[in-house]
Amino acid sequence: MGKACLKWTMLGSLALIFAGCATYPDPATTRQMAEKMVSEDFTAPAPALLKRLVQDKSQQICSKIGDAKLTQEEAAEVVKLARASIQYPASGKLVGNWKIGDNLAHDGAGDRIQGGRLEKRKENGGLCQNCHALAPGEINVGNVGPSLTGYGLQRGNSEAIAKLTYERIYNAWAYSPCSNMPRLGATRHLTPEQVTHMVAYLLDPASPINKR
Amino acid sequence: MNIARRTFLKLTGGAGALAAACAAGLVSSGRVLAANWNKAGFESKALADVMKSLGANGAIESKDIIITAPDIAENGAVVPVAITSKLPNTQQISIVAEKNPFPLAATFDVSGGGEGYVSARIKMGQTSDVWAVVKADGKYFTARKEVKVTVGGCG
Amino acid sequence: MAEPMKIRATLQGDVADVRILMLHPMETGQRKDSKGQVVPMHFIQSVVVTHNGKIVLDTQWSQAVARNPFLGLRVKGAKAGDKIGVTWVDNKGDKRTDEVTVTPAS
Amino acid sequence: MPTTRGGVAAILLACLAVWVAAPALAQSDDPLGVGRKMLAEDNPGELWIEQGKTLFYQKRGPKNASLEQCDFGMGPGKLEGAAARLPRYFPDTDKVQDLESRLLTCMVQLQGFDRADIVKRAISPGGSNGSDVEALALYITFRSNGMTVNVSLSHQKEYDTYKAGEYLFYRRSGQTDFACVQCHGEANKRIRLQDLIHMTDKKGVQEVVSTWPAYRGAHFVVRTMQWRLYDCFWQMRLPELKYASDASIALITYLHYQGNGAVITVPGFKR
Repeated sequence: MGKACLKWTMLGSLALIFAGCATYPDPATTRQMAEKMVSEDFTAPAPALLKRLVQDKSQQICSKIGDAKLTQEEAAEVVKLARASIQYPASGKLVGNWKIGDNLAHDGAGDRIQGGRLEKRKENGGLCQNCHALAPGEINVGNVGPSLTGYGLQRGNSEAIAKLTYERIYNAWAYSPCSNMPRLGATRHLTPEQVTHMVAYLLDPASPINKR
Repeated sequence: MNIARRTFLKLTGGAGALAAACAAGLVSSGRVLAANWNKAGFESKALADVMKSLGANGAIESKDIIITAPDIAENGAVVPVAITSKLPNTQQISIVAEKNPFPLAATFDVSGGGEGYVSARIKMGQTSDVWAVVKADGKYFTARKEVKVTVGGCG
Repeated sequence: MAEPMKIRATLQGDVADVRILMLHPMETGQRKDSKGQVVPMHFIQSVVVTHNGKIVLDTQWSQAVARNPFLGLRVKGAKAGDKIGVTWVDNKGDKRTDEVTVTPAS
Repeated sequence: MPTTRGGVAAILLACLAVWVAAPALAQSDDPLGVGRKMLAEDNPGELWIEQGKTLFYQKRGPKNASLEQCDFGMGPGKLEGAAARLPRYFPDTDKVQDLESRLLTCMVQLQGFDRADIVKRAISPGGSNGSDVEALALYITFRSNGMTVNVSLSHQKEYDTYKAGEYLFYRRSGQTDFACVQCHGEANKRIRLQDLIHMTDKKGVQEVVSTWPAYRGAHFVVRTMQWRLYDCFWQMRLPELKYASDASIALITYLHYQGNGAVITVPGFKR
């Protein structure tokens, strides 16, 4: 459509007849219009909740349109921001309780807004089941992300693996900039404590995820 | 809208809610009973009692009964079940979800030009065998198929 | 007042494939509404299907039949133009009757 | 993104139930397919078409008028094929409008209904008899059944809206870092057991734009495209998308233009 319109423009005099011949707006104009919509077209029970719509630097970089690729510089910046975001639990212990982690992994609720109300939960669910295969034989699991079945069996449960796993859950973009995986710790969806339980769920040999 | 969501929760919020839904008591005042409604059967809590109420004790398994239902039902509140009986002179077909609190879901009396085929949708509280109980030529036959119930809206 | 059913009766050879959709809450008597009140049991107990006035299927249902129920059946010895009638009655005594004619397969 | 629901206890129960049972997934190639097909073949959504028709031709509202003078872009009262060309620019409102926002305009202007009041009821409670807007949207779209989606961009505002919609489709925010494309940018993906439609693929997006309004099995009512978007943002943990807002229209314009060529078949059937 846009191209056809340009051809008309090239026909010179005709362009005068179709003065202001419609075409796609430039990216800056699009951005301005769309951001105005974002600021006007959503409601929340508290102004603080509306801030969820505001993008941080990394989210801006990661919102590539269509097939546009991340540049090396952009990827490096996202990784840098991600690394800086990672906080560790006060206890210093990165491996928590796998049973709690199991529950969290199968809990997809928490923090949703509906009918002018924020979903009331003591804590948010870990959302894992939505996108990842978990224990062997589980049916009701998604596949947007890679399978986590046997995660600990494949990697062992060394301190280095525990740290890597913790960091990947806390802020996946430290390793895979702009991947689909939410930065669960960095966005404050989960607490550092909750992340340690999920680390245990993934690594503990007794965890159902590591059952053969 | 929050009403929508909450109502929904109570409709199909999870296995627990569904089980409760299926566990509906049959004690209610002022209801009009259809004349031939199999009260004893619909109030039975065990498969054996359902069979008894149908007069189907000692029914034998038959390969001439085909149950069409999903291996996995996405939504326990709407599980499609179709039953085809190739038994000659099929007179009655019942659908029984064994692990429902009240297993007997429906009974269909076939007569005249009715074929040995019915299709319906039932509520299931949990993964269970679904039984077809068929009366043909005065005798009772059964078939069964397991339907796994996942709650699509889980989490 | 009960809403009309949607009935399809299509001829396949000499068999009419009959598919019936009904609008009904099929309340189990266990569900609570948004105000926490138990919604009274309300379900279709009986559906009778006739072919040119003659009963071909007489059903008894419990509240375990799903909301907005579906019933499918086949009627032998049918021809185009035959009448298929359906009547349901629920536990409150509400009833609804609709009728369609059998149409040739398209 | 398909939705997830349930109280905590219910969720845990349900998950545990599934997990304890833990049977092998592959009894047949598509263990869910049989049920999906059986349900879709006889779609209770059809029960709402007549209701929508009645609402359309009935004299209603403070002005006691029908919707017969409503112009969905093909002229007053002309419904055949109208939904297939929406969203589009309307000079009288000087806006690009989708089916539902246009319907609102008519219900307010012709029938005298209060806009805020309709919006409040537009999305009905699950397990109810549905809302007027849901039935009307279904009936109006149903009048384009068998026709091809053919959204055009010619007015400047149509170009602008389309591009804004594209931008929003890819715009990540919130604590899940989600934009639409995180769930709808690849083939054969699922959230738990629910298939995610691949919307950056022509066939996928065509399935989206040709099957709404749809009967939502788990809600027992007809749902519309506006609901579909609203529910996605809910699940993404973002604030609530305003019904018939510019942002919603932009996303719908983007998707429908991408889906041009799809044959409308409503009501759809969704799990």
